[in-house]
Amino acid sequence: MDELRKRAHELLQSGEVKLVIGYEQGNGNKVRPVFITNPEDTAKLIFDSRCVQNLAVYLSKPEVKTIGKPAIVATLPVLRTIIQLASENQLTDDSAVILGITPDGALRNFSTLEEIETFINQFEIQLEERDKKIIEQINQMTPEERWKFWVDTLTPCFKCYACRAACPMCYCTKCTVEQNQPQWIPVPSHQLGNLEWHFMRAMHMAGRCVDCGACARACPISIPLNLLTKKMMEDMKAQFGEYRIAIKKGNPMSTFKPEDSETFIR
Amino acid sequence: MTIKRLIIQKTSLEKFFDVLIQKGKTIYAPKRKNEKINYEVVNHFSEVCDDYIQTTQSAKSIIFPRTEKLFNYNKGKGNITLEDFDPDQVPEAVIWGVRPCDAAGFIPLTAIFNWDSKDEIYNTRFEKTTIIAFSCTSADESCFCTSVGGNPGNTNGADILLTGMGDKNLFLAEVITEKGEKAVSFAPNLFEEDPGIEKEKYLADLPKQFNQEEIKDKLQAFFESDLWKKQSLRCLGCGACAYVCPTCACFDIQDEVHGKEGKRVRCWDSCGLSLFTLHTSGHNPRSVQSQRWRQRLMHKFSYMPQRLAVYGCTGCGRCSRACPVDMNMLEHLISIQEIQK
Amino acid sequence: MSRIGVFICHCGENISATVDVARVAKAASEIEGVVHSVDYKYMCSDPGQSLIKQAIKEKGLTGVVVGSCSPRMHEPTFRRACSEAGLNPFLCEMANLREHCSWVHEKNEATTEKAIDLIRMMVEKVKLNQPLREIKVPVTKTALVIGGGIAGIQTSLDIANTGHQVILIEKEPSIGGHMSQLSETFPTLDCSQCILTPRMVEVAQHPNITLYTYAELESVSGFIGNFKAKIRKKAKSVDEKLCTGCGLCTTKCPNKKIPNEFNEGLGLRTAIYVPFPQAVPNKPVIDKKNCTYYQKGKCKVCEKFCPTKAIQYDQPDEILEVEVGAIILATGFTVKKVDFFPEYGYGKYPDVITGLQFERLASASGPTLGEIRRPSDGKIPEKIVFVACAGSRDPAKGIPYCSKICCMYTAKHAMLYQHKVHEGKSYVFYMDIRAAGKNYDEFVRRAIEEDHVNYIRGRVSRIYEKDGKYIVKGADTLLGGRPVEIEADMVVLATAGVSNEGAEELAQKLHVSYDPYKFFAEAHPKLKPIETNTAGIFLTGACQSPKDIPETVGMASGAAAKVAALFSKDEMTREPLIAVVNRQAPPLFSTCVGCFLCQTACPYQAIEREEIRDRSGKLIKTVAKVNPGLCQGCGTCVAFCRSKSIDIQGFSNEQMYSEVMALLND
Amino acid sequence: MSEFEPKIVAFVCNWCTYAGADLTGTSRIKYASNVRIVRFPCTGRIDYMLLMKAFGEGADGIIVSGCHPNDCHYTSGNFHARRRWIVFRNLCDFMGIDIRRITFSWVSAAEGAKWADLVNSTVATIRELGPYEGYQNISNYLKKEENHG
Repeated sequence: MDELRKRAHELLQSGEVKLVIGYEQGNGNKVRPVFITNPEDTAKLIFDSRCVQNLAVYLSKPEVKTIGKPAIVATLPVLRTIIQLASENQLTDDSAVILGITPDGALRNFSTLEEIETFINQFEIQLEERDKKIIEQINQMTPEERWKFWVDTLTPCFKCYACRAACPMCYCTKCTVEQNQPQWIPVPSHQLGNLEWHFMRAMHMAGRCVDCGACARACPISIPLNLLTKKMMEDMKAQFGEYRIAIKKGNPMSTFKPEDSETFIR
Repeated sequence: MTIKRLIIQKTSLEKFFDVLIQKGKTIYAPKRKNEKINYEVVNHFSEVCDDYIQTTQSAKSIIFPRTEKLFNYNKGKGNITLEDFDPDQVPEAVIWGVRPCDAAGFIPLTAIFNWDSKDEIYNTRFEKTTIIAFSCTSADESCFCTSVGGNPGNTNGADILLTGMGDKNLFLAEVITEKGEKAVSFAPNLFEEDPGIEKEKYLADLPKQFNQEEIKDKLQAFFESDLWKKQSLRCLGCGACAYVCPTCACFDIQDEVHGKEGKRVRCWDSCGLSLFTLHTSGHNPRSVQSQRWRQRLMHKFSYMPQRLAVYGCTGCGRCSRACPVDMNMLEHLISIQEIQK
Repeated sequence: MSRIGVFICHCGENISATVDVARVAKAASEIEGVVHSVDYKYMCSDPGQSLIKQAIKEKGLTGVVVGSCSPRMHEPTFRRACSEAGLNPFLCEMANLREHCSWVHEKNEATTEKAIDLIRMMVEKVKLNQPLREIKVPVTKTALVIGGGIAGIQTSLDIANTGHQVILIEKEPSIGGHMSQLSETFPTLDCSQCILTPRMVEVAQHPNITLYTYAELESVSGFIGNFKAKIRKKAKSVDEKLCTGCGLCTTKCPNKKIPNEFNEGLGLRTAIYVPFPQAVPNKPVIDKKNCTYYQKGKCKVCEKFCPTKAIQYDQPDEILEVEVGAIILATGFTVKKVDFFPEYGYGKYPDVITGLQFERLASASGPTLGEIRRPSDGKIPEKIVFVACAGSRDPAKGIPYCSKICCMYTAKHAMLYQHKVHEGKSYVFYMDIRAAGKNYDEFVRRAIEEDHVNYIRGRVSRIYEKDGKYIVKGADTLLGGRPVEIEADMVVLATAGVSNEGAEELAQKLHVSYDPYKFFAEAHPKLKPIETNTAGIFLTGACQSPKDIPETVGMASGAAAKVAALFSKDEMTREPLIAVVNRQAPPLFSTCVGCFLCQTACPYQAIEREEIRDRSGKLIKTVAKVNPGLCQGCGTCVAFCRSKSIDIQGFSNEQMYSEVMALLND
Repeated sequence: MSEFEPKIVAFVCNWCTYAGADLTGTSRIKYASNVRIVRFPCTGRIDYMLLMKAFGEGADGIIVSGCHPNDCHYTSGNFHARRRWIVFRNLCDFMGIDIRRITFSWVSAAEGAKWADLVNSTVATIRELGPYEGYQNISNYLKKEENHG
């Protein structure tokens, strides 16, 4: 932690960055994002196991962008996000200084995106046993039971869009739910509108999701909506081979292989 | 009317609940589901949850639903038929187990829906709903009702306020309104005279942390302050705070069309979402999150007291609990109070 | 407000026999926005079309729906009619009441209901149709031909003869390609060079053809009608203008032991060389890799002897930038070398050669001056074995396809051998004889029946050396798989025709698809065998798949015709049914966020990047832009775009959405 | 009560399946009239949200059909579509959306008879499955139920 503060201090002091995005102690036992522009304030920076929010979401926030070049505290999911964002033309090598945090908690500097890519490739995205179990349970249900499960699970959603706001991959300036010519997704949060929103969100995440869990953590009413993206990730691994975040690689949904399965096509 | 003080035994309380059901009331009460407690239609007293500080969502949605139909229409060639809102379809309801801050939330909400025009739908629901509140015996770090004119045993907004004594086998029942009186009249025998219970003794201890009038006065000068940007830099711009809030009343009107048929619905919206103020031209007067955060705070603590003579916050603390990035209302308000002019 | 006219056709009785057309017309008249609805016996007839035109004028229609046959049948007819009445043709839609309804269903209530649904669907669609204009793209009337074999030569000459300019580039020092290496050609046995060299000369002399030999494509950008190509002219180290082609340098060059590529390694050449005597241009180049001066810094013999001082050792590669309207790929193919076959000795037996090497042996201009002699000792082979399908049709070798030309040239080789070595014995191992073509089967029969070539149906499993002979082991499958063993003096393998080295790289430069074997892919296997999936780039010859000379020449002329058609107008017009990335008022400019994942989804590389800048030139955002010259209108990007920022004209999101809504709601 | 007549929406490409269905017509092969064809330029153009919309508006079954692999008019639109359908189908299945109600097929311009078979067998399947009540219940939500708190 001292090392992190020291490095952040250096970066701000030298003027290499104008802003450090990290975590600070919040109210109660909460931690929260902090935006430091003054080297003296780097003492606020903390890092511990509670620091799981995906800070990369702020890299595309207009107010944050206007401050100047940021340094960002980046755990493994954040590093993956950065690479995915780079592959989608949202970031370059110069966009931010990366204060990488390795899975064992050590500070690690990265000077290029390629370095990050190499680093994250050592750690395959794996679902936790708990998630695997839930997914398996849902798989075991009959289709009718699955339908009921999801309708019941999604009915409470009141479409506050916290899932979208917390997701660093949802950086569109105008989301499909905000299109009304045609009105792809009903605005009201009734059952059909909720199903369509969550279905579409999952489809949009296909091949792009880094499984950081930000969406589910942000949900004020604790809908396990990332089960959809997790399941999708597993399916894509099974269907298309590896699921790997990389700078240069067409999205699995925007590319194809001539030998893709078509057993379901008559 | 003056508040009538009665007492009721826990066993009788259960009977009272059953009487309300028998009288055809739809009862919404806190119910535990997947580790979250929320208001749901409850038919048995045993389902009602009582060991909570606050429900995740407010009771607002029972009277101001997140999606409600205003009318149906049918377009034949040349003739359009409308099927308007039917007040008779609104059920008689009881909200059971509301916290005083939630009950108090209906005061600003009612003010908003009766500001210029009287909202028939809201008013009908409100009139048909009896609010049976329970005083708070505990609070958490997000609670701040005492700073916004409320308190853990506040009777404002409730029709009946119940305060549990000690081990909660006995409740003080304050009957506040005629609606409350009518409910008690269904089973007057279940209630006894108040022997003179000292209610405050049983309430949660929650010191006042700021003065809302002072904040209101200060805010007048803060419109252009860079405070908003500082406070809201981490705000993600989701609508979670507004959607759990007992007083947020922003809504959107949508037409849902199916061929010749359609309906107009009113559904929740939030001033925190960027689309809320987007003009057709592409211009957005609140283009960045700091402006939207300012709007939310100013609306509750400056505009509403000025225009409706009521504050838009009851200190329930839900927004702080729901926020994924710890945007804490209390913390921000205290920091505003601390600013020296 | 829409003013839609609906016109229901009886199609004689084709529709009205099963569909209650009057009821359909009545139901249509009740749809919101429909101001005119009639039924008529034959909508496509002149009076029928007049009904439409009249209604457009009299009722001020803003859209027309014709309920009749398939739009694939009469859409142009009705769109033209609308256009003639002053309505934009793209405001006309057709509901398919015949092929998709009356012809396939029984006469009943449900069929009429379906017809009404189909009409309603198109009415809702046409309400959202936008008037569109055909897209006009200017055309640069110069063609770039890549590859100077017979394919490139033929297509260049054909295009040049239509009066258009051609730039022909060839990576070797001379044009001519594989055809110039051949001895005689099947099925007529006329001399290859005799028929080719006049064409080569014609290319060099044609006023409309600019020839760059020893040149390769560096890069290409742009789109149909408007390509910009960079060509690398490799340094020849000889000033072409000064050189007279006297050939003195090539005789004086001390480095004489370089395997001669033209002779498939069966002869030798010098470091400064002309590939073959009839080369065009007939001027030497210095092979830097084998030149003593370039390798060791000393020599300069050629410079000393050159009478015109044409040798320029410091000549640099030159990059030319040209603008062309069309590109023709004529890069040809190559054949597998003997070393590809472990079972046939991995190339360690000098007298196991490829068919192409045999061509050089049989050629009068070849290393043996046309005599069939063994490369090892120059002896005339008494027994010779030809192995067809060496590699081809062999999935285990990764070449499952038929190389197509081997059956014919193997027959030719055997025949040539028999003609030259009368007492010799020749054997051909084959899998099947594929001699489909004019006079082809007769040719093979002649080899068997008149020239007594022994055809054995079976594969050769192994070739090995024993006592100065090659033992060819195979089986005769016509004799129940009986083992066959032949002691041969020489073996000729008809090795598989494969794509050229570098084909993949070239395809990627040009954004042309290729098959798993790196042959360039045609746009449609049946109906667009010459086009590629990139508009304005055409294929000819064996770069698409192995093919013989007549087929290549035919395809080359076909490609020339395609180019001539493209060049026949100053602008080309295209249907405007293409994708468009939205543009909006500032500060948004576009809902596109520039993720560019659509670029990988587009089959045509039609999606470009556009930088939106403010007045001071500061970059605001980078968004996608569809190149209207390249987009073919498939709409894959539209369905893929997450923010719905791309839409396709004529099949827009709103249109398709309203069709579905209309179908499922009255 | 009359027999249940399924509503089936077919999403087809212009070049193969639409033309194939035209051929069914010119060949006068009869098939069930429950299907309504929506014409797209290519299967690559078919937005999965439109399929969702079809169910949402009351379709009981859906057919999606285009050119066989390697026959796409636009070379690879159908390959892109196929990949999209793989993911889409998996997600539908996981969410309990009845994938038996969506028939994916390749029908070429020459396969008029196949088109008729495809429609008939789809109609038969959906007839057996009955109306898509699960989906219709949630999409009728606002049509019947008035409010949601």
